Amino acid sequence: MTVSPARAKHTLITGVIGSDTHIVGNRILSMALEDAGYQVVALGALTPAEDFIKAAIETAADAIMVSSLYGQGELDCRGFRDLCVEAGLPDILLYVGGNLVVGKQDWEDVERRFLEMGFDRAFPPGTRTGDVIERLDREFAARADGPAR
Amino acid sequence: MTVSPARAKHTLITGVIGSDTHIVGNRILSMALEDAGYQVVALGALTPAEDFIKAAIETAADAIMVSSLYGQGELDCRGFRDLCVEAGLPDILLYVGGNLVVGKQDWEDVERRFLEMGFDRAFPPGTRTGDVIERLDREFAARADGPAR
Amino acid sequence: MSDTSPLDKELRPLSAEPIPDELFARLRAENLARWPTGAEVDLDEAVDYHLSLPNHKRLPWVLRRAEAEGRCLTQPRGGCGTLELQIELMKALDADGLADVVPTTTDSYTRNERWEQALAGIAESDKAGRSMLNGFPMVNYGPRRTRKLIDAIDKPGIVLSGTSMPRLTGEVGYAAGYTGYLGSGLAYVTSYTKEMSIEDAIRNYQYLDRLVALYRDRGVELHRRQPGFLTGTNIPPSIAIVTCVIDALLAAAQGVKSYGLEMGQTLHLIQDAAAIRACKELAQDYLRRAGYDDVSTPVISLHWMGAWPHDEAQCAALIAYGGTLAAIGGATGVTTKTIHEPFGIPTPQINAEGLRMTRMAIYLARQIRLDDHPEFTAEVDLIKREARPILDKTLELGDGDIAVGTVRACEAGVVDIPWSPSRHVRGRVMPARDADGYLRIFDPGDMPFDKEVLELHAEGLRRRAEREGVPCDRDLAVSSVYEISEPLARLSPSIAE
Amino acid sequence: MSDTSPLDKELRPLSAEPIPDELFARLRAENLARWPTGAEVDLDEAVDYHLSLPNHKRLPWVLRRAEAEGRCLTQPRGGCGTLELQIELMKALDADGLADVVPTTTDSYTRNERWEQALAGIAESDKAGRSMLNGFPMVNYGPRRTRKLIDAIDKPGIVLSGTSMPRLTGEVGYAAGYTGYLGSGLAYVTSYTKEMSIEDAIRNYQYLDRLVALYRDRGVELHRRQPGFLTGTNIPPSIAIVTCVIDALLAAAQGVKSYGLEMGQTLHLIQDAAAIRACKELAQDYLRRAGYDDVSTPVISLHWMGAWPHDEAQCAALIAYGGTLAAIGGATGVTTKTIHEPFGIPTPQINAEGLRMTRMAIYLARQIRLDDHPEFTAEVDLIKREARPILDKTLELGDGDIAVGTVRACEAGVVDIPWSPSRHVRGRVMPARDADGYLRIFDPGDMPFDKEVLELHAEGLRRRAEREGVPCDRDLAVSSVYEISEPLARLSPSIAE
Ligand code: B12
Ligand code: B12
Repeated sequence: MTVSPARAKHTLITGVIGSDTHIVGNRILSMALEDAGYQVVALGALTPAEDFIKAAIETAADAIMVSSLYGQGELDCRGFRDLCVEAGLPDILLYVGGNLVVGKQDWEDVERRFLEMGFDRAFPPGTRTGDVIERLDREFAARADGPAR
Repeated sequence: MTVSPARAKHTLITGVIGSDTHIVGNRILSMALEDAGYQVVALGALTPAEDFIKAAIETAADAIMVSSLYGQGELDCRGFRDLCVEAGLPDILLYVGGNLVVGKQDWEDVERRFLEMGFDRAFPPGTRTGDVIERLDREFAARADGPAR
Repeated sequence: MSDTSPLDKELRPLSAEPIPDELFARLRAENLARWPTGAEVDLDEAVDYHLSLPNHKRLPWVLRRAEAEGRCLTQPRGGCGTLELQIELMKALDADGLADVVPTTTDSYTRNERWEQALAGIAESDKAGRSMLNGFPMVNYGPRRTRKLIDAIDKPGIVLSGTSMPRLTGEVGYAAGYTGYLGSGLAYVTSYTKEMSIEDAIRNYQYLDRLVALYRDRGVELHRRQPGFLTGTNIPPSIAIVTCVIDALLAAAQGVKSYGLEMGQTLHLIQDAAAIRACKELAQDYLRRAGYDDVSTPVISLHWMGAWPHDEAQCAALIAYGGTLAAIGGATGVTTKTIHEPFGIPTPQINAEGLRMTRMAIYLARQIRLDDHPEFTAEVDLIKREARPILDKTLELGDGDIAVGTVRACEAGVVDIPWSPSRHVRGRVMPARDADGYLRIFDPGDMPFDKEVLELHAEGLRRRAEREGVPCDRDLAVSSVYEISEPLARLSPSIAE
Repeated sequence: MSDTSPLDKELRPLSAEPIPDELFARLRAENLARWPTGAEVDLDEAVDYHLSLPNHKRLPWVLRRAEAEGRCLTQPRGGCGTLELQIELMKALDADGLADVVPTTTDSYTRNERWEQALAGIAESDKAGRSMLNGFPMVNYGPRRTRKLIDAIDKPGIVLSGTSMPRLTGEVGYAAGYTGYLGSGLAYVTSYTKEMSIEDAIRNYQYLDRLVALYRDRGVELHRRQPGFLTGTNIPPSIAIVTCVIDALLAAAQGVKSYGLEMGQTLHLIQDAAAIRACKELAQDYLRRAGYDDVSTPVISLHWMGAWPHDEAQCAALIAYGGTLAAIGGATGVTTKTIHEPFGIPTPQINAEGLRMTRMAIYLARQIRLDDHPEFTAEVDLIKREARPILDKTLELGDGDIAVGTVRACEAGVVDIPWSPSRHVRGRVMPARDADGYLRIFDPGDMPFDKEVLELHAEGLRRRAEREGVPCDRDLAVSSVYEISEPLARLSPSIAE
């Protein structure tokens, strides 16, 4: 992954939501995002939804990257977009990734549920950091080119 | 398995039909039938259908026990009952056992096919000798009690 | 909500000493009042129930028997959001899975004492017709209804509640009839929490261990178990063993006599067998030196605790090999996973299949031992040489008190845990797999490992870097996290021109 | 139909000597005329095709590379009744299964040269829409159409045709572009036939081996392979090795240079590793002594060849363990089975899964070796002490000619095969599993084993009988046939009071 100067303009909040302690993937992701040149604010494991948003406001972040592995993410992530809207961040980019639901479920179905909750994109278990960075790069490039939302 | 004197009156033909070399189960079955007290004529592996019937006639056998393991039993066993009828053994007890068809197929379905071919009973893979002997005992007892077929 | 009892902190300075009777009575009363079902806990009634159980439903008895017969018992994990689903699950694990020990995993809200949220989760699960919780909310159901689970099985039950706050779940679980409880102060606070202090977690597990002693005074023997798997992510055996020994010393001090030690598999046959041996010997050595010569410490081997590959066939190989490793290593038990591990919590049938794969693997390897294999004995020695300086320094830091020493050792970085979410360890130690497949220490952080030992580790890692043509840097550790989860075509490409 | 060429018998007394050029030309002409597709075999064209293949599609090259890199290759079995189904199968094994070597198993009519019946089987399969044959009728399709199979894969192809009559299948297979062919005189005649003489089978395989030498003269290197698994039923390693060495000597005499030796797994880690080692060393030893010092003899380990349990989870454990055994034993390859083994021929997907389970298991165990383990070295010695007297006696009986010696050794019971269907061996030797899980010889029949060795075997069997509280009789052998196929609850019952 080469470092691109464009990335340094973007601040990302990372963390693991709810009562979830699965920090490993989130930490590797944070490390990789930082190595790639992004500004990363890593909140770590066991992070309440509110703390993500507080950090996003404080750092004028461009995106929030929510990890959820333990299965209860479906409960924890409900209303996350509403909280953002209430906090004056209606358009902030919201990504979520991990083992988002309980059990082995059809991914299309799971993805749909999280998109309906207001996430811009959901990532299945096993996602590699390179793919996330590529996707983010494209997203920010598109947002820079495209009309303001 | 206790030896019962009633069994000594019954002669059984055993063998593996067609181009099938799977002798192990057939031999163990033959040994067990003999140990239990039956008269056993063991034809061994690779036995043509005709040889079973020839042996049955020669020994005035009460039953033919056909083994087929290699999957092609469905082809080899076609017309076996007809051959018996032609040879003047219309009522001889016909058992067949082993891996009777190619692949993992639904047992009920396989059983039906072999019963339709004229076998009195078909036994699934993994059948233990004790169960076979028990079943034979009951069958001969019923035939002795019941009306002549 | 506080992380432990303020009363405890007020009345008792941190130490390994047993909690005095009178104080413990007050702590229990305070604890049981925290949620309505606490009132259902009736020690006399619970003792009677336990005394009525047949031996084969008591975990300490079953473990002793297994040790005597040289057997390796199987135990899965498993928890659902409602009692009905949980009964079905436990019956399947018992009957279809032939599990020797039947678990009840609690959900993550329960583990964090968020019982209101768990209550909502039960309702949501009922509504959705599927479990929305990742485990069984035992406190919400309370001991009386939870006992239905023990009645539904013909094996010993164990509570699996990955938490540093086990006080109420422990009371409910043991009162319900479980004869085992997994969890410990040092291990769980460093792998399951971010903010909680080491001290508070130690206090909470001292409570639980003290509770076991209370049952013992009434003639009921209960099992406690230490989760040495920690963060499950490339934990070198010596680090796991350090936590096993520390938590065992803390438990023994409160009066626990049957204390299992869980070790996550490294997936290296020699290293895992050596780890089991070294763990057994070091635990007994340190316990005896501390004056406890009647604590039984069976070692339990755990199926790979790191990331799994997204292919059920590859997963099946990990499961079977996990049984092989446990059996050859001489573990008294193995905790199993399933071919759904990378995807999500398994169905009861998939869970039972994982148990049967493992049980068959154990049968196949039952007679194999590596006792006289020189590579094995060398690795046992190496693991002991790794663990001893850390343990000795920890005891020294506490001036002989292991509770105090542990807190100070974490502060000082003497005890450190790879990939820990906790703010109370440095999280600097970094393991990686070496050229021969051993898990070694790439960066020791501030842990006082022997220099020679570290050089040995470094040599294997350098060889790996060379072979792969990559720099010998942190990426060795990161790629070791992914390794086992890689697709097969990458792990083991075909021969090409 | 005769079992071998009457012409060959008329013109050549049985001996290990290479078939003379001119006679071989006549034998080939006679052979190829036996079925219409024989006329399609064009040696020049076939040689050109082989020379056009990339190295990674040539089995001898791939095996050498694997040996050099210390890898263990995977290879399944697989055959369907029609070309279309067979293409689909082989593609799946290559792409989804990552098979290192892709097989074509022929059907049992083809194996018995009942090509008319096979023709009917093709028609029936077409009609039924599923395969009614248990393999691919290669002779009926002929070399030109069969080559489509080789073109469909990017790996070397091997013909698996369990037969003592390989002359036409061999011509067709090699001409089609296969670079390997499994089968041998002694092994197959004793495990796949009832009436056929040992001599006829040896002659048939001399033809095939001589054909390989013919290709070699034209610059094409082909692989031959010996099926030391025999009847697949509790074959002690030494008996397998005896047949491996005998068939290897016969093949080397005809000019074969790449000759694989297959050994069925005993499912005992130490015994299997020792078997692989002993097989490799004994084969090279006897080949060198006979003057062949350039024959490569890679050893291939085979997934359990006896009866399988009727539970897919148990089967998965057997599969994974089979990978473990092959890898730790240092085999150059492993031939895989599937979770459908007890039921019937697997679907392509199930077959591919078996390959992936095995490949993952190999990856996990890749760095483990038992070289210095005393139990391992002792077992290697024991196996050699078992095999040598049989081999030496066989050579002696032939006055130095291994072909003649083999026929006489079978007659005399010096060479005997457990559970053989053949009338030409005594079938008196009886193996059984002992108290430590080793496959031992319960009854040696007339095989001239060393007395001390037999006492060692007997001792382990007596200990087993004692432990199980059964008499030390033939039932030990019979229950050993069933053992691995028993349901888990019986193999490994729960701990009870
Ligand atoms: C290691 C592990 C643990 C460790 C965690 C240690 C720690 N503190 O981090 C321990 C042992 C402590 C643990 C505990 C538990 N675990 Co756990 N654990 C795992 C395991 C085996 C690996 C996770 C991992 O580290 N993967 C490696 C990293 C590199 O990958 P990753 O986390 O997936 O992250 C990558 C991607 O997903 C992606 N990604 C992640 N987040 C995000 C976010 C965004 C925005 C994007 C774009 C991408 C992205 O990028 C990352 C880097 O590539 C998984 C199963 C598996 N995957 O094999 C189960 C698993 C996640 N655990 C599970 C469960 C249930 C638990 C427990 C509740 C205990 C239990 N019932 O067994 C507790 C939960 C405790 C709690 N309160 O959270 C379940 C979740 C079930 C479900 N969703 O249905 C899993 C799936 C296992 C299973 N099948 O049952 N676990
Ligand atoms: C050992 C074995 C072999 C040995 C046989 C040695 C010998 N000469 O006997 C060898 C290695 C040579 C072999 C060869 C082949 N085999 Co094979 N073999 C097996 C295996 C692994 C075990 C069979 C066995 O011995 N079982 C133990 C005995 C005790 O059990 P049994 O035979 O089932 O018999 C018992 C019962 O079935 C019952 N029974 C048997 N007959 C009868 C008859 C009656 C009347 C009754 C009441 C009961 C009864 O009682 C017996 C005692 O309990 C099976 C798979 C399995 N079962 O695990 C495959 C299997 C039978 N083989 C199979 C095949 C295809 C072959 C081959 C064609 C090669 C190939 N393609 O892989 C060749 C066939 C050669 C030929 N021409 O026949 C297939 C058949 C496929 C199918 N039906 O769909 C099987 C199922 C494997 C598979 N899944 O692919 N095989």
